[in-house]
Amino acid sequence: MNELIQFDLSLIMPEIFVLSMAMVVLMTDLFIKPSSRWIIYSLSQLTLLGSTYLTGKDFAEETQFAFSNMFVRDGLADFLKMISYLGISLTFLYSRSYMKDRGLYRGEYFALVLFALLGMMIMISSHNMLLVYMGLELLSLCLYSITALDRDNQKATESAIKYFVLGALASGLLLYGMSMIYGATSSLDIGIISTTLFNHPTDHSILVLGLVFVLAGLAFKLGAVPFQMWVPDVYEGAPSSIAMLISSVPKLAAFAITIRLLADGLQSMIIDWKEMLLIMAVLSISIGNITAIAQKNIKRMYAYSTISHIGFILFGVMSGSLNGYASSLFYVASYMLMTLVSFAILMIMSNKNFECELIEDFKGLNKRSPWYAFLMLIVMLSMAGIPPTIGFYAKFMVLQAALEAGFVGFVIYAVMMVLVGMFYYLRIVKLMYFDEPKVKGKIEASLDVQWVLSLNALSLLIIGLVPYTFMEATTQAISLSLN
Amino acid sequence: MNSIYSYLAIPLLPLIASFCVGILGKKLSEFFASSFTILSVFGAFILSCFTLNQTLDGLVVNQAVYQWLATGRYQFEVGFLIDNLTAMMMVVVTFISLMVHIYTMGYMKGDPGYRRFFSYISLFTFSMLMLVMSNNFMQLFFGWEAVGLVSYLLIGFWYQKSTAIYANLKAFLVNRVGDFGFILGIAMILYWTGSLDYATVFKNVGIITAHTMQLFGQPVEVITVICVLLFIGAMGKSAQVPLHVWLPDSMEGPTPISALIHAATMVTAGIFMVSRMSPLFELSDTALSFVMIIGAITALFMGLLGIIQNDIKRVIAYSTLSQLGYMTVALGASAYSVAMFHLMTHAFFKALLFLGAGSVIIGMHHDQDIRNMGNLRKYMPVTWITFLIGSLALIGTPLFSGFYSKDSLIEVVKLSHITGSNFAYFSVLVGVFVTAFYSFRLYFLVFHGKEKWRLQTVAHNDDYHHGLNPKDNPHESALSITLPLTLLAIPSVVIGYISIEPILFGSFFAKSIFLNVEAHPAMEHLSHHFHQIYHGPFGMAVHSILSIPFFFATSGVALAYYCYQVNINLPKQIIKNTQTIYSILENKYGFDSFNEKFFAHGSRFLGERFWRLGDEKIIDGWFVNGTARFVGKCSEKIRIIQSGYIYHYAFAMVIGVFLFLTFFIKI
Amino acid sequence: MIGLSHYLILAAILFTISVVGIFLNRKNIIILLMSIELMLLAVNINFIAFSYYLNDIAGQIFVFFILTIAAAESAIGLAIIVLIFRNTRSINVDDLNRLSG
Amino acid sequence: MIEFKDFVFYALSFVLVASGLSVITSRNPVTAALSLVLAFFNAAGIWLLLQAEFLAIVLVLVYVGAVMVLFLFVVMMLDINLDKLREGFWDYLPMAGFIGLLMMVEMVLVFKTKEFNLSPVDDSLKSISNTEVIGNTLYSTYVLPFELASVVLLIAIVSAIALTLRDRKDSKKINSSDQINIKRQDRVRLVAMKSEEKYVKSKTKDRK
Repeated sequence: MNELIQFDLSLIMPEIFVLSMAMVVLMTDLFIKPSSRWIIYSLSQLTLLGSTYLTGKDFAEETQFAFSNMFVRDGLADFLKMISYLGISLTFLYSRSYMKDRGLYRGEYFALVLFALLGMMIMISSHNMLLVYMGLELLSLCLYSITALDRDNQKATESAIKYFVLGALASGLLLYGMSMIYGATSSLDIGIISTTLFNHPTDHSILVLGLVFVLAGLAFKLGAVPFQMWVPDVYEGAPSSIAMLISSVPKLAAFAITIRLLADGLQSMIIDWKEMLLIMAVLSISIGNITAIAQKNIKRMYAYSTISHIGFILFGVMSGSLNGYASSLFYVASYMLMTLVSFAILMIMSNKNFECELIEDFKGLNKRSPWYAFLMLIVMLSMAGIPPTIGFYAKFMVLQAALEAGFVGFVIYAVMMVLVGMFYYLRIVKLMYFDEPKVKGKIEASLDVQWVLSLNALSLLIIGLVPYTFMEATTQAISLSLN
Repeated sequence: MNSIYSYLAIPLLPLIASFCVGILGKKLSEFFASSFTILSVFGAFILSCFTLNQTLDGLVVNQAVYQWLATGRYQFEVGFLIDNLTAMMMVVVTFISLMVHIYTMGYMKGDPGYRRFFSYISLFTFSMLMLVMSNNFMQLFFGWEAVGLVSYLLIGFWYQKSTAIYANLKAFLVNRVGDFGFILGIAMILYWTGSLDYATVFKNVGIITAHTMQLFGQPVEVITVICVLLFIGAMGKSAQVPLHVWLPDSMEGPTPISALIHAATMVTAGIFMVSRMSPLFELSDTALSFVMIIGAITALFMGLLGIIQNDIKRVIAYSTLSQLGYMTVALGASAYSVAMFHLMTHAFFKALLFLGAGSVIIGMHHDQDIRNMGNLRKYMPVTWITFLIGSLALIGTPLFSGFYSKDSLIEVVKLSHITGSNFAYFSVLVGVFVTAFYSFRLYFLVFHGKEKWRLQTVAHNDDYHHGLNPKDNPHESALSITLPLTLLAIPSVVIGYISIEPILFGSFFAKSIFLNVEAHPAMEHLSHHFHQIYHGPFGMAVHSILSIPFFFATSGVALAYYCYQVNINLPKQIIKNTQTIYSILENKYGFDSFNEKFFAHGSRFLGERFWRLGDEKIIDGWFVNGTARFVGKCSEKIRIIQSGYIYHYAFAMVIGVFLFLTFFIKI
Repeated sequence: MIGLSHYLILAAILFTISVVGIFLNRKNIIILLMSIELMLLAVNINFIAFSYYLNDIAGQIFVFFILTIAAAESAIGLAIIVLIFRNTRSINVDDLNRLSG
Repeated sequence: MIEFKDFVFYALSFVLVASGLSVITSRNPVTAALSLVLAFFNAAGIWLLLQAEFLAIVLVLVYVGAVMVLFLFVVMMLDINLDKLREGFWDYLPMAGFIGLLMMVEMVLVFKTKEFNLSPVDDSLKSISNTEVIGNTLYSTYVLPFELASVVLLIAIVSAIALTLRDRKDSKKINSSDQINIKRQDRVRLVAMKSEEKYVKSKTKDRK
């Protein structure tokens, strides 16, 4: 018994570390002066470094279970966790001066983000519906309160309540679905659900009922149509740094539970969820790309672009093959890298008295700072899916997987929508390079942000040139975990 | 030069120069920026010449340089296929690019975007080289898009001009239409042959021929669909009707660009691509007919439009369109080598014409209206002589380079038996006349006659209006401008005479272009004529004096001379005051006045109609802007759903769940 | 005889009431939160009924956690409502449409 | 013949549904909160029928005792205009009700299928108390989520405080470290300005 719990604890070491450090951060904040908040910042970055070490130290070669099969540590989990650490670390770095300017650079912010990270890690590693729910709520509750952290900002609080109410509704739907699946299979364990459904095909309609509700909950987290309504409002309302957080890393976790629940637990129902995902994917791509064109606020535009990206991710999942899952994983990871840069540039362009949030604010960026304009150009090309950027490769892989699964017509449709999407991405490029700047003045950023941001943006190009190794990693992560 | 990596240096040299100049920007001196790019392009040119020399000895290289990615069955690589076809294109591209680089030093002097311009044209050279050197469709598509991108950037180079921005958007949108067809074609090739590598595709092409597919309820050969789709891509890039609308507008860009991209190299990418794909196109007569008819329409009707233009660059632009149509017609007649031959000669003399036009424009202080010019030969002798050489080459004067390519082209069309070749023959013949007419109309108006800028009553001193003051004299341009003109004039004269024999009738393209001699014997017959009847290039020139094309060309020149030299000598008052008498006099001349009325006015009227109705209403209004407007409207509609109210959002979610339940639960 | 389906139907009715409550209520945010509580109650009834009829304790455990999390959730929800009230002096759902499009 | 247990079920369900309806339709938030309390009580009763004694008690103690009190507290703290809150309710009812009804019918149809009518297990076999079973499972198999639940509660505390706690604006509290750390240049600003016209003129006048 003692050895057993020791084994369990050794597997969950990164989570324990993140949790303890979050509390350390929370406590330290009480005892230091506001001027020495850099201590908290460094502590948080150290946390991420430490957890990277802990996860990387014994990177899962094979699937291991802990806590009576609730917690799983496998290739997929460790891969996603590593990327999540990276994402959170970049978020902290990019948002530092932005948060300082707005008086949000507080201990609670760091603690809550670390708690949210814990929630995501739990989601990524969950192998039990109860744990999925716990992780999801851990994440969501942190995000709700972080969204409202700018307390006197009317837009932020409004977006927080919208996020909260709709999120609560979505988790209610998810729970209802889980209860149905529990009733049909008499287990909460994803592995057992999978084998039960495989061996004794039970009452179908009750499972479909559960599936629809579960899918609604997942789709809300991902932000797929018709459960996407919160995305634009929250992106616009929340401060840019927080919108960046919401748009980036949580998508990894949501992707993880989607894979765990659908591809693993409800594997036998693939015929049903394939079609549902198809509908959502097609709707997401269309509505995301078309609505983005009419936006004037860049954060809203990002939101709709996120929705369309989610559509592509679903394209990979619905193809139902290992190849498809791997391409979706690739997509979601590259999406995170892209969205981080896009928001970071937004924040660099903002300062204490100026909030960069209109598309017009990008006018003449090339004149003000050619380098940032160039980085933004890379991001926009990547998001639009123009070779040789990572975004092109991601789209290509996903669509190829869908093609192999036989969705020829829909793939053609998706490609047409990509062309529509190019319009609004390239509009930004046009504004940056061909218009006169509205605001004068150089763009300042601290040295570390400059370097890391440049590296981050150039990685979109570099990985796009040699995507093979990266793709190999995702394929391996997926194939180690499923089967 | 044995390793594949040494070929890699050819495109990389301009790329490196482009990056250095582009990124360092203002930190470099103007002199360094220009000389650095010129040196790198010169290096690329020298290396290309070496390559051509090697391929002439029979070298063919087909090798991958770098594997980009491999997914299961498919592999995507960067690789080079170097044979005579490639080498010829490489030399042409680097040579013209070098000339334009040198020319730009003078032309863009003092422009704030001087360094940016050099960066862009070097980038263009890189992209174009990647396009022509590629050994697979993936890289071809990359180069295709990259040249499109640079073209887009350069058309909008003077981005403060709203017309320039409009023109570059138009170019971008119209090219997307072509690209859509192109990428569909590539996708189909990938689907049917399982590869994107040229060699593999050509090897497996036999598989495709057996298949048909259902299209609009009709069985269609797969190979035809593929070829037509690929050709749609070529139509976009090479500006064939109805996707030609962007090219005249692209003249908003700086003149060196018009010469390099929109006349000599990029727009011929479509022609090059089809020649490269000859093993595919040879298999489908339907596709060839389609190509030929589109080319014929472009060749004739775009030439007609050239007659009514008054902007010096636009006249040449329409002429480019028409000549591209000629090349396309040759492709349709399976005379790929003739098309490539005409491509080469055209690249030289059309670049010459454009650069000459640029020189004139500088001389006229950025006034481009030919009605304000005249008698410039007195002030700009070098420009005059070189422009005349260019025009003579264009209309196909015997012994000039344009003569050999154009005459062979007309001949081969005449010999072709493919559906539509009669119409094409008619078009190219009439086209000769039209070409001669507008070329010399331009020539006479610009270089002869009265010095019309002196007749302008209003002296414009304001900064907004460009042009020459009545009292000023135009000056010959600087050496950096006249030197490229002279260097381009030489090949415009001699290149045809030198190279017709090996290129058209020798084995120059034997390894690059596949020809199904039994099905399309036109080339064979032409070769027979050349050797048995003409006994060589000089004999061909002598024989041509009695041929129809020569007659058409001469009458075109004569008509232009009459209309713009002779008639203009009649006192202006008589024309003005006695309109009726004047027109009666005109009628008395009978044949001549009929020609004047029918061809000049009639075609002007027709051109006007085509332009107004075809271009502006249907193509611009419906296809291009219509789609954008439709999407925009949808966008606005969907925005309304996003009302901002929580209950609407919740309702949407619940409706989503409800619909899913209804669709998927089967009780 | 009361069977499993009776409990499930009861839960379904409650669930529907709460869902309708969320999009029917156009004025008061607090009632929205109450509707969410009601929805979770319906889910709980499902779990407990299944737990009883399947003779499996896991369902009840799940309910235990749902109760815990729902309590935490309503605390945060109410805190956000208090913020909104401070900012706009109103908790009217109709007033929350500054963000749209 | 209706058994006593059935009767209890129907009675509780009826009140439960009725109070649920009252929650979403009442005009006064206090009424709604109290209806919700009633609903919780009835749900607890139904859970007792299902032999989930521990959870039934927890529901009453935690929910009615704590959460609903918090709700009532907030409702009363915020000053809400009652009449305004009811506008437009009846306009939307038909559509909302229709969709709700359809959805319910669909779910009910699913539950009516035969396979789902499991017979209740034999009660007499259960000798251990429900609380004990839950306790045993919770601290062994489900120890990980149990720990996580504590984290969730911590988050709730942290964020509720972070969001709502603020210093009173009229507080006279003194921050001594601020006072000590203050520098001269933070308080005093030397401004170079022209002497004012009027003042100069009047002075010269005086001199005259």
